[in-house]
Amino acid sequence: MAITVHTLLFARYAELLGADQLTLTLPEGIKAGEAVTQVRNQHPGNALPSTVLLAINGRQATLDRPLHDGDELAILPPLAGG
Amino acid sequence: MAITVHTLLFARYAELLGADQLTLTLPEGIKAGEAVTQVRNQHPGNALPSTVLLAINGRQATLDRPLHDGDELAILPPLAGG
Amino acid sequence: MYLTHDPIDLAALITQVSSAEHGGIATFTGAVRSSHASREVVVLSYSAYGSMAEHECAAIVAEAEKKWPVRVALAHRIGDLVVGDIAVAVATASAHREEAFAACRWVIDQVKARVPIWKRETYADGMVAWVDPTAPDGIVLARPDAEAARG
Amino acid sequence: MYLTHDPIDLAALITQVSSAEHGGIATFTGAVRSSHASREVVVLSYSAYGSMAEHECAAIVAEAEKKWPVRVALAHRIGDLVVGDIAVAVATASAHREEAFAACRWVIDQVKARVPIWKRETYADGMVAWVDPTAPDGIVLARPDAEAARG
Repeated sequence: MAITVHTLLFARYAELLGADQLTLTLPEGIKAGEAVTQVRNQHPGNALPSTVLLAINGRQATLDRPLHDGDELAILPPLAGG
Repeated sequence: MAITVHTLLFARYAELLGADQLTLTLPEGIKAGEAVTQVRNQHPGNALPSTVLLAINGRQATLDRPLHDGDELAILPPLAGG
Repeated sequence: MYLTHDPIDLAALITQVSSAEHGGIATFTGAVRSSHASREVVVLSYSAYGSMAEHECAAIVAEAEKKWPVRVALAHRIGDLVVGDIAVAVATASAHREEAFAACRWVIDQVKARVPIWKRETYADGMVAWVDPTAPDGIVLARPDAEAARG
Repeated sequence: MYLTHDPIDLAALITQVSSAEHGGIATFTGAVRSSHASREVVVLSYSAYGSMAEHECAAIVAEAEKKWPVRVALAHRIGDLVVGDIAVAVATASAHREEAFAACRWVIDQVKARVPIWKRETYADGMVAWVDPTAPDGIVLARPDAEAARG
């Protein structure tokens, strides 16, 4: 069964990919890091850096976290607040 | 030869001695600590504490500093600014 | 709400934390500097992952108030700022100055480490860059044709 | 002039140290607290050895500006203050927050250690005491008949 993951891109990553939102259709049980690899493969000319920060549903998450249908996956450039 | 030392008292010490200024006539070469002893002896019922902070001409000074004619000697209670 | 598009009012943050029992108030304000990475900054555009940024700010304030006997106020500005504009402000109030300082310092460090906010600098020479603390000189030049992607 | 009988304006101190190059501003304000030594404070009267206090404040500011790449503003109020009034304020501006915090903390510590200022507290029960950090409970009761000697 496939799941839908709403993916958010910010700042320089939105610029690199020319979009700030992507709707990904992914196999059930896929890990967050694998979803990022899929995004990277879909945009080969504008590759995201090899390491990125992730958040799932608004909380920082590690690459090995499994994704569920309806999750909000955010791919975050290095933080620069303050 | 005698020297004149203008002596300032502040806060609780002014209260203890009932005065915020004293004009002391002292022997030449007297040290600041000896001048304080003289003030203490002149006000036996309202004795200053055994250790006091001193300033001479507006700069902190030690008890062994000699006094000169016209000096301003300040006897300072424990500082409580801020 | 910790993120705001409006100018930050430090006095309001101080009022927010002040009380008769909390005599010591420490604040930190970060304002836009005129130079960064040896370039002259004219505009600094802040963007955020809004919902997560609000959550992280609230968590930082709650954690600080648990770590120290302090009251904490925090605000971070979003949008286009010019040199001298306040981007972030923290106010901490405590009965004792040690705790006010420690909490204030901790909060601003945590904001920089945890809150998903990004900065895009426009320089006097027309160049544009993303601030990236992990990059060798602290910035990554932006693509000049990518105006539409500003977060 | 660092000593003032007028209310302290923190915003003015911040303006005094702000510049396009100094993006990080730390402040500390000390306000009159409602309780001290387990008593309810109603008035806090500050007195000073004015000429020496001005000299020490100027020296502290100059020393801080020598120790760190900062700009420092300092004000201390004198006279009768009530709960909530600001008694002392320090603002330090630097390109980097570490230095702003370090200098701010150092200046307020130095003010407390070096500047000849004294505090006389009047409590809700009518008792009056001198604040004395060297005394066991931080105060020495004043003589009720010694109103004339207030510095």
